[in-house]
Amino acid sequence: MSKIGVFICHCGENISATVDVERVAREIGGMEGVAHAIDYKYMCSDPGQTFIKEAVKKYGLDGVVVGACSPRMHEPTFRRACAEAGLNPYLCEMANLREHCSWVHEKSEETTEKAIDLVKMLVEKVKKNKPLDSIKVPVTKKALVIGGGIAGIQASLDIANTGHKVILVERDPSIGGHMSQLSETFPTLDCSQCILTPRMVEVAQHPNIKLYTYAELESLEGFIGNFKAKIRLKAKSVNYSTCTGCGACIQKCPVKKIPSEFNAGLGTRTAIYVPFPQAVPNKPVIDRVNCNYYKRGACKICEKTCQVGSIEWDKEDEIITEEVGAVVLATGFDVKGTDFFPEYGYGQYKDVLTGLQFERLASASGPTFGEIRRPSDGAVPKKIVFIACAGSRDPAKGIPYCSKICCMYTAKHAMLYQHKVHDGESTVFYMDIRAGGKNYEEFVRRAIEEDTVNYVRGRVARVYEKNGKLIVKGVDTLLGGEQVEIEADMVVLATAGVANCGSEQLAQKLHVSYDPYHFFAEAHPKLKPVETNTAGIYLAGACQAPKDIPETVGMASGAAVKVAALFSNDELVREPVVAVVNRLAPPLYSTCVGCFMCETACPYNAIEHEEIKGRDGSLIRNSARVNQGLCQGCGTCVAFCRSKSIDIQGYTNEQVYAEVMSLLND
Amino acid sequence: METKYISQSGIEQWFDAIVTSGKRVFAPVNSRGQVDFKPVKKLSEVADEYIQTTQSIKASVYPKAEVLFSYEKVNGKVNLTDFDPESVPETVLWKVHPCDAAGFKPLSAIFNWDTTDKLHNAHLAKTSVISFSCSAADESCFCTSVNGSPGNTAGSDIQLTMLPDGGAIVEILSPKGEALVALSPSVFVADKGEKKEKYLVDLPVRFNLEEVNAKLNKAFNSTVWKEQSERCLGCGACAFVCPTCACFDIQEDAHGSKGRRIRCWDACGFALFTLHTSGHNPREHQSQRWRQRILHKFFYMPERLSVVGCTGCGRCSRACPVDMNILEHITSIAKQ
Amino acid sequence: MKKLRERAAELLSQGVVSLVLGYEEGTKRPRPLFCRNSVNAEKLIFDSRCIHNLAVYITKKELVGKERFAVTAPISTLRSIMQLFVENQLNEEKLLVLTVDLNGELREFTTFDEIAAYVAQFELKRGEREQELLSKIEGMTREERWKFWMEEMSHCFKCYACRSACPLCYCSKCVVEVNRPQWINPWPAPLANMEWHINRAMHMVGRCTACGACGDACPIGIPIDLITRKMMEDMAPEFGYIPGQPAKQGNALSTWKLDDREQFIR
Amino acid sequence: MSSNTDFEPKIIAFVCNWCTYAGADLTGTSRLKYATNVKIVRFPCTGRIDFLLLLKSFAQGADGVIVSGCHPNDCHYTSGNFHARRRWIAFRSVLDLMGVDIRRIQYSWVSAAEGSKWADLVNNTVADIRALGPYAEYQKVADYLEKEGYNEEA
Repeated sequence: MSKIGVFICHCGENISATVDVERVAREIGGMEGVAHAIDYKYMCSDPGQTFIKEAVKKYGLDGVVVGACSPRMHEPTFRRACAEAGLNPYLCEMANLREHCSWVHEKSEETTEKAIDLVKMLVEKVKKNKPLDSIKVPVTKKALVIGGGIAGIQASLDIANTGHKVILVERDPSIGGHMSQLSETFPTLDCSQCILTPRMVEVAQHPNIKLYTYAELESLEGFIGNFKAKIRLKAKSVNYSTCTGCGACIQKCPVKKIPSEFNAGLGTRTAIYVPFPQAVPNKPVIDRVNCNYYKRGACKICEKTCQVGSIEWDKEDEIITEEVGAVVLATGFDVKGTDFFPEYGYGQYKDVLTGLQFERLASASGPTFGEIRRPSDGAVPKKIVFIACAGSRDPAKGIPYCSKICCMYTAKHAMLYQHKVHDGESTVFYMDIRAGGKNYEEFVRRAIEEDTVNYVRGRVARVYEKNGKLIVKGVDTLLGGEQVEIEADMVVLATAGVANCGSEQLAQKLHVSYDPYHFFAEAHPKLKPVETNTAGIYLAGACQAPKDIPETVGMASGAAVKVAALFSNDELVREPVVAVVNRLAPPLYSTCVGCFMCETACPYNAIEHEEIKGRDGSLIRNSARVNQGLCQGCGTCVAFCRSKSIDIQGYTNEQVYAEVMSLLND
Repeated sequence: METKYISQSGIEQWFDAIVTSGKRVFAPVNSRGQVDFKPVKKLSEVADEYIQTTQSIKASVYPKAEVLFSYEKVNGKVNLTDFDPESVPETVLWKVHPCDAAGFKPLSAIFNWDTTDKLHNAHLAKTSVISFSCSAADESCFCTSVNGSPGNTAGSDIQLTMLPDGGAIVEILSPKGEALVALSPSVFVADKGEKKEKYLVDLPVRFNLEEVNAKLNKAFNSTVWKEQSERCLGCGACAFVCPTCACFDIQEDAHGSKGRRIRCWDACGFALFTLHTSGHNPREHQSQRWRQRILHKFFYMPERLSVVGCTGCGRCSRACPVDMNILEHITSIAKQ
Repeated sequence: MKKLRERAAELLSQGVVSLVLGYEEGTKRPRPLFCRNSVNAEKLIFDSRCIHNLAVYITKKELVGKERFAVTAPISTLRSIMQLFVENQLNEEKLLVLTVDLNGELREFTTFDEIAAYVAQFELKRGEREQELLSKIEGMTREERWKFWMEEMSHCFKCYACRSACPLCYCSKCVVEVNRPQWINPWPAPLANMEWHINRAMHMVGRCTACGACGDACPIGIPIDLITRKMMEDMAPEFGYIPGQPAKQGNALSTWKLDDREQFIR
Repeated sequence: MSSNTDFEPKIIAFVCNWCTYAGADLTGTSRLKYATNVKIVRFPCTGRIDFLLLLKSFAQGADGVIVSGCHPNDCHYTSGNFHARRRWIAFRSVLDLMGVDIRRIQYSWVSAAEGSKWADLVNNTVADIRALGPYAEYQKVADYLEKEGYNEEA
């Protein structure tokens, strides 16, 4: 007969306010196989845990049920307490009396009866629990960082500097990300490229970092400490081992009118191109969509130009496999284009720009070499309007959240404009000014007070073109909703920051959760901001939510520390919730008949074939076997197994059956 | 033992009288494309044209599943409710074939060979058997080869032999039979002197039981078992339709603090039947299980219980999905 | 038939195979024959009355032995053999499949692909009996279906002839024999019987090839084959397979599609 | 069947640990109220939920069953819910063929963020089952060794 100890927690009054906890303990105490049942104010407190430990010893308990909060909260706590008392931690289970009972029901007879049923259920389960040993798995001390913006760069460098290898994968031909596109950065107005470029070079030269640009993650298998990443190296059509990066091919390329991604569409580039002069690596790729040769089968001018014969026309995408122990997601964000806004001209007015485009105009490396000029006629705009919250905080547009960086960069844009166009007049339409951050508020004040930027609190209803001018119609809510109309030369929209394209698919490849806006979801909004729900995969930067550079860098370093901490162990201890195929005495050996339906069902390729052989070496049967390192314990195989030959530890058929039956047997 | 005559209308009257007496009556009924014993209230429900019911009448004295006892734990005390013989209703089995009636003897022999089986005996005590002699048979029938006959009265309380006029010769064979007659005494008139044998089907003897017994005595290690059993699928169809197969399993139907212990049919043809907990199975192969079936019926039972475990009803041959014809197999053993 | 006998005798006498699984005349209809020598090959028959699914024997090691063997197989058996291949139960090197085609020609197959190509010519259709019973069941209300099946199930005495006759029930320990926990009550009782048959239907989803062996084997005439057959028909468009044409890749139930139906999920 | 206000349905919820169990936790943290009739059994994944458990639930007296897990593409184990969904399609089909009342099984996707959806699901299911009444048709045969009325005139 089992000797189960049951401990009912009041949780202060969280449980006892609606559940008669004394009655629960009393009735459970009378159950078959229950040796000891008490209730106590706070089971998770030190004295509470001591009660458990002492009872384990005093009554020689072979199972413990704690009726308290959700096991997702305190299961580790109570299992540890049991272990300290010498009881196998997997003989301890929790009944969820708080989240699933006391908090969701009014005080009543039924609520107490439900609590009794919930505890009973776990008592019946624990009777069928078996002691389990944790599983130890080796850790591959190499990290995969996805995304080569400032977040990925920082995370890579930090991990690499702890002495561990890093694979950095970047989708574009160069690392650098959005930060490389920025002109100057708030609140200090230092040049973005000046502070970023050294880091980019450091990445390229770091002995511990292997950089794959123009590459994307194809698939990720495995689990924490033991991932297998397949990476697609897109065909660059240029052999990087021989290319010297001289740039002659770029000069000669006849296809020159391709909108430059780096310049946010404001400038052009060639078909064979380096995205920007400071690119890392500073070698070109051929954009096969636009290249004459790939489009029409003729041209090959670059090949003729190339002194070292580096052009590889027939190069195909290559898929390589890297074994890594941890993954940092740093895929960044994107901004909405002007075409997202019908009220602002649907992107058809050339002089309505996004903030990112304005960055390029203001950048010394940009299409106008830093002069603010209208894309339409090259004239210097004398009147400019900045519209903050373009899309953001607008549930009607499906973007109810604040994009966080716009207030600051809009102030910066206005400031940069005033610095460059001294007789210019700038107006900012805003909803609220959110300038939380060191020296941020001061920065905005400077724009308003020193640089005489005209801040108007109100929304812009419409922007339309009339006689070469952009008519901006808005209201000033501080002046009692007075109509404001400005004839502007240029309008800059601080468009909302959104999840990068493909982030949903990437999340699904990695099995990490994402929010409704396709930003990756952190494991806990407060206490686990860089972890994901999938162990071994961490987040850095704006792929989690829009954020500015200092915050991104901080988060990247945080993720790097998580990786370094993981890599500080040679082995990882895992919960033994894994599937097991039965093995029996001869002549059966196993009831598994080897149909391998489980193999097709397993999401982790954890099912292996095992030949069971007799003493003479003859094959007796083919049976399934579970690779405990790969198994994640979903139990899908268990429900498929017709002969019930496979079972999952912690949720065995006997355990779940006992639970269900206990709820129904009176 | 007395012989009487009953007319067609007399049979109807008598049948109604039995039903009215409150006894439950089981008789062959044609439904779902099969003829099998079912509770009936009217003579018109009883099937006419058939050779043999699919299942034997065994279930009336040895149900498919039966509660041995039930229990409930209340406040630390266990309340036990034992099987109550009084709960078994008075039952009349109507139109039983002689081969079925003959099955009661081997069945009871098994249920009472060491201890007496309360349940079986209670059913038996409350059961009266009205058999009908056989005027037809098919290629699976072989009662005459196993000490039986189409007019065998063993196991019957009354036997009717149907006459062309719709009436019947009535053989009253036991006090239970007399009691049934007493329910409607007026319909039973003096025997008209008809010879019963005239109305029985002629079924030649197909093998010599003594000879088979002698052969089986030395056949344990014969290759015949493997040869015969190759196509056997190992199901329990033969055992479950058999009037004498008595193997059972004991199962627990427990839910929380209460439960019941159930006895249900089992079959020696199942691989699980002899499987030990260790995984060892003394009858690992189907050939061994087939051997057990034949030896048990034709050798062990005659030797130990002095009764043949087969009544020649032929049901197993008819029910077998792969035509394991017992007559053919026994005949071939006899000829070896 | 003559060709089949000659070929079987040849295969056996030349030692190509040690066994030819076929049919011989039985009491009322043909029955399975284990033909282990060329003399017995004379008994072999093969015609439309041969309906036993001999694939049921080919997973039994103690019967077929370690040597290569041959099996004579009508279409329904061929389908089962295909499914057994899919489920890793057969070895192409050990098996020789014989059949007689519509022109009376003897055909021999050794691989899944060869059988698949041949079987692809035959569409799986409802027979008269199936059509009649299934349209009757399809016309019932839910309550009527429950009554109908409970009546049928009350006759089941759990002889497991259905399981024994099914080529795809090759487990060494059936779920009804698993007793920790005892999923399905082992005694025959209406609901316990119902549970067994629901379980059997679920185990057959995406696997059953509608050979009808289970229904044919049932000694008390429960049309159990209709359950698995109807499931096969209904799930085929749902899961994207052709009834009676087992696909080599996986099992319909252990695979999935992103757009599987889910309007019943709230 | 008429609805019975005195009837308190017994409903068992089979839920996955990562989405619905956590979602039900959120219901609690949000202090949303729902009926006491439903009791949750925790599974690692909907892929783990054996159809036999649902069947046994009815046999042992459940009037209704809730099965819930992660939304498509959100499964913690990537595809357990897809496997489960296929199994449910088949299971519903078998049950319906056999005449089992499939209205008594409510399938749902409830994510860890959908605390209020869980409360609604429970309340709606309880209301639905209450309207359907006790599942006597199934429960009454559970203890029979013979068909009802086998021994008496039907």
